[in-house]
Amino acid sequence: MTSLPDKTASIEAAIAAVPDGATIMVGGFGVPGTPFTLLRELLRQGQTGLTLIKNDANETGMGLDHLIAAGRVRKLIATHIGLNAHAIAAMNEGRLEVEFCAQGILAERIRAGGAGLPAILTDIGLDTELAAGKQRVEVEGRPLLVETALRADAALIHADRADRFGNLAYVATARNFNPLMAMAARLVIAETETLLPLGGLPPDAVETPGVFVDRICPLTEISEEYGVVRR
Amino acid sequence: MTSLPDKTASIEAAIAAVPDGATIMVGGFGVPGTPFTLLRELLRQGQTGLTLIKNDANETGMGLDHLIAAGRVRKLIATHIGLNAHAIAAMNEGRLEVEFCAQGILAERIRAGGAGLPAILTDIGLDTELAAGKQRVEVEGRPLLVETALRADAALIHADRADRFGNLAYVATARNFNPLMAMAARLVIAETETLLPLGGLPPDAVETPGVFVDRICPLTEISEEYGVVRR
Amino acid sequence: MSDDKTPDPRRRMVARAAREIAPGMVVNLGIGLPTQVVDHLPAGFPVCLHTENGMAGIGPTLPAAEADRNLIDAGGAYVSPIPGSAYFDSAVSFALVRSGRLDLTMLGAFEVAETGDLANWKIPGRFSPGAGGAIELAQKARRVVVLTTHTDRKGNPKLLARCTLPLTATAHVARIFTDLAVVDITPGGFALRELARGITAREVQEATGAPLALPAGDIPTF
Amino acid sequence: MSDDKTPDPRRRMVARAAREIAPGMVVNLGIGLPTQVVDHLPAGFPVCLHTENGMAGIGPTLPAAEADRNLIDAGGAYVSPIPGSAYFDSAVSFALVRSGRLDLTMLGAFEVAETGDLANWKIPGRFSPGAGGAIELAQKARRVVVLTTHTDRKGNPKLLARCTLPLTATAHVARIFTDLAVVDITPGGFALRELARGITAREVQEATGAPLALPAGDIPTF
Repeated sequence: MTSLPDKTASIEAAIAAVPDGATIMVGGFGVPGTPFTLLRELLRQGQTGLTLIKNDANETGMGLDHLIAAGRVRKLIATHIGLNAHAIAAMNEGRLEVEFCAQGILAERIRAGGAGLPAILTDIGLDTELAAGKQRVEVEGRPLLVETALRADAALIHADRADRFGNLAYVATARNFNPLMAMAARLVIAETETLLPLGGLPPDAVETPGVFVDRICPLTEISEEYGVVRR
Repeated sequence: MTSLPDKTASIEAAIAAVPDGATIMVGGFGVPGTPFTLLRELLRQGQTGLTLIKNDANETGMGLDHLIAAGRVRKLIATHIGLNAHAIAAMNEGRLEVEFCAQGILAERIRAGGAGLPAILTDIGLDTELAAGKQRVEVEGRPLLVETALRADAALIHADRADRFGNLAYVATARNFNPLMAMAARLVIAETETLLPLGGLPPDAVETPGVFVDRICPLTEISEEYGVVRR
Repeated sequence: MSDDKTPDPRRRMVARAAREIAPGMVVNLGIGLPTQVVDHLPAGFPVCLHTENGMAGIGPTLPAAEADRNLIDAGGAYVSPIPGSAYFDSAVSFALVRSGRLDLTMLGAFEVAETGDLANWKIPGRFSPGAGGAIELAQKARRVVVLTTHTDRKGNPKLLARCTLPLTATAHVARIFTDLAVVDITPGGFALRELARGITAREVQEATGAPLALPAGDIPTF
Repeated sequence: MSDDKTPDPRRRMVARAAREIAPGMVVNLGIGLPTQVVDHLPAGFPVCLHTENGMAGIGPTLPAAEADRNLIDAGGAYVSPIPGSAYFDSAVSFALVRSGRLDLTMLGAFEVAETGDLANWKIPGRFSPGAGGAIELAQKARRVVVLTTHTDRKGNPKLLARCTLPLTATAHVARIFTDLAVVDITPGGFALRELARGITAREVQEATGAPLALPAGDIPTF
């Protein structure tokens, strides 16, 4: 009988493999599923010139916002940054390039990257300014947009539970973009609230197969950032 | 607080909504995940001129083979029919039209149908005869094949557990094409080994959201066809 | 709870919109006024509420003290499950929208054109946070209805012959619920269907930036 | 268990192929001879075995009496999980293959060309059951190796200058393990790397349908 390798790593070592100028996918939709601890370490280590791909820019003072405020982010690919006034200001002042996608198309572009598909064809946004500059093709008489796949140098993922091989499970709406991004990067780093031994996650309960995951980092603390936001 | 509707139906009534000439997706890879009871009822009711989409043609004397033997199948879209000599003979004699897809591309075409994407672009099979007759487009200097989405009039799904709203969960390798097909048809009919009350399937354990499912049919018996094949 | 009797015209508009939801529908309620529609459904009403960030079967919104930190809707409100809820990823969430499984979406609007065009995501130079899921909701829900005040804060009409702002989707809005009226988009343009209590057809026409076809006979009120 | 000492050349070929698997790899073993490779890995060897029908981390094959009716590999054998196994759907299964997460696949062959072209799914008029997952495995695994007898049942070479049968993929085979030799595909064509015990380079060349470059010095045996 064969066995499965152990991919546990320290957060420091895992993030140290992310270079300056990297394109990084970051899980999460708002707070749930955002890998706040991995983002903190990225801030601490100082990588810069980054292209980030995330649904949103978190809220001011949280998660992605730290990296934007520190000037580490060259470009952000996102769907909606309305809860982060800093990000909007940085965009308006030209300090941050922002590429907006329709939300489900961002999901599909990432999924296509993870599925080894170079592109998908869609009619979403065909009549909107989001179609500007995109290649069009006609299929069976229908005009369609080519939406190219997204892949990243690294993906930062937040899991609820994981085993040492990197099999991941998420919880509630903290799932969102995480399982898609966890398939679409050369280096997939997942932080997990609970680390289980091999066999601790039943094979039917795995939401991201460990085959896609490179480093699994157990969290020692769930910081305030993960908590309920009191507005 | 709102509630979720009950979609349980008898197998007879569910299958009666499938007309002659329908295009039908059928879950399963070999035995696991094949909806043998729904297929039996389709055989009994006599719908004909069918186009079936399934990974394989089952083995002789099982599942899909009954429909092929009875002359009900006009066309089969599949990846491999090597375990069914009847199907191969019917194909060779021109009694059955067979369209072969690369297995992962069949999965992606079905998924695209379920995801509301008209087509995907891929380089899979570009140098093979499977590319014959398919539209090609160039994206960023790369030649790619257009693989159009598949949708069906009906999908026949086998679930391990389901609740009355149609939330589904599968087991082991009986998952295969089922969750993909369960999103890609106008009428999605799922048979289930166990029917649970609403709330019986935890929201994180749902593999096919009930939103995609139209009829949920509890099985009263697991017939021999579902068993271990002794070769 | 039904609020058809409330004197607040916005509440009456929301209560009227709630009657647009038929039993068994799958519905996405946009951020803002549309989210309030759920408060006007009878208890136990059979409807599956969808939110873009990955949930079908949304239960009651919870105060911070009772909230699950991992369970929000697309607007960031803390919500709860009901028996039969399901969680899924962002790709599945929009698969549902694009593949025709979303029966109805109710959206806010900056502008709606008599052709059914909708602008609700960008005001160049002033407001451009990104469209989020709005484009797919507006383009792919089986039925798209808008909830909006009939005019903006300055009293300018939001129902226009043509939108002036960047579009969310073209020709998909079927019906508009406002504090003054229920207006349908027809091949001939805007058609008045119902009036808010105390409002006249003439007042609605004056607040509308394009011609408004009137029904023959009495106009129902809400 | 290592079978390098067995007198059966096919078993020795399979045992040799097993040494191609490095610790930590994700590997897909094709139906037939390749499946037997797993029997030649040391106990506890760290490798993740993938099967197209939706499993990573394949454990031992089970006899019918112990089998789980819902757990097979792509060849229909009843298999079992190991600690850390995962099940997934057919789309995820090939996402893994196409996106570069499959380090190695070992496939059977009807013909392999000196250019690395592979034909292993169709013999027109005689055998055309469909390619299953072979096209994606052959086109997208990071390393594609072939296990095959050096010649067919009639003694005709299977290693050729050009394939005559419909192709599975072009230019992706890196190495071929046969009952006679280990042969690499190089920019210059076939290159002999190792010989089965008791076989000469000349015998391998005679059984090969294209020129075979010989290494300088002694040729290792297996």
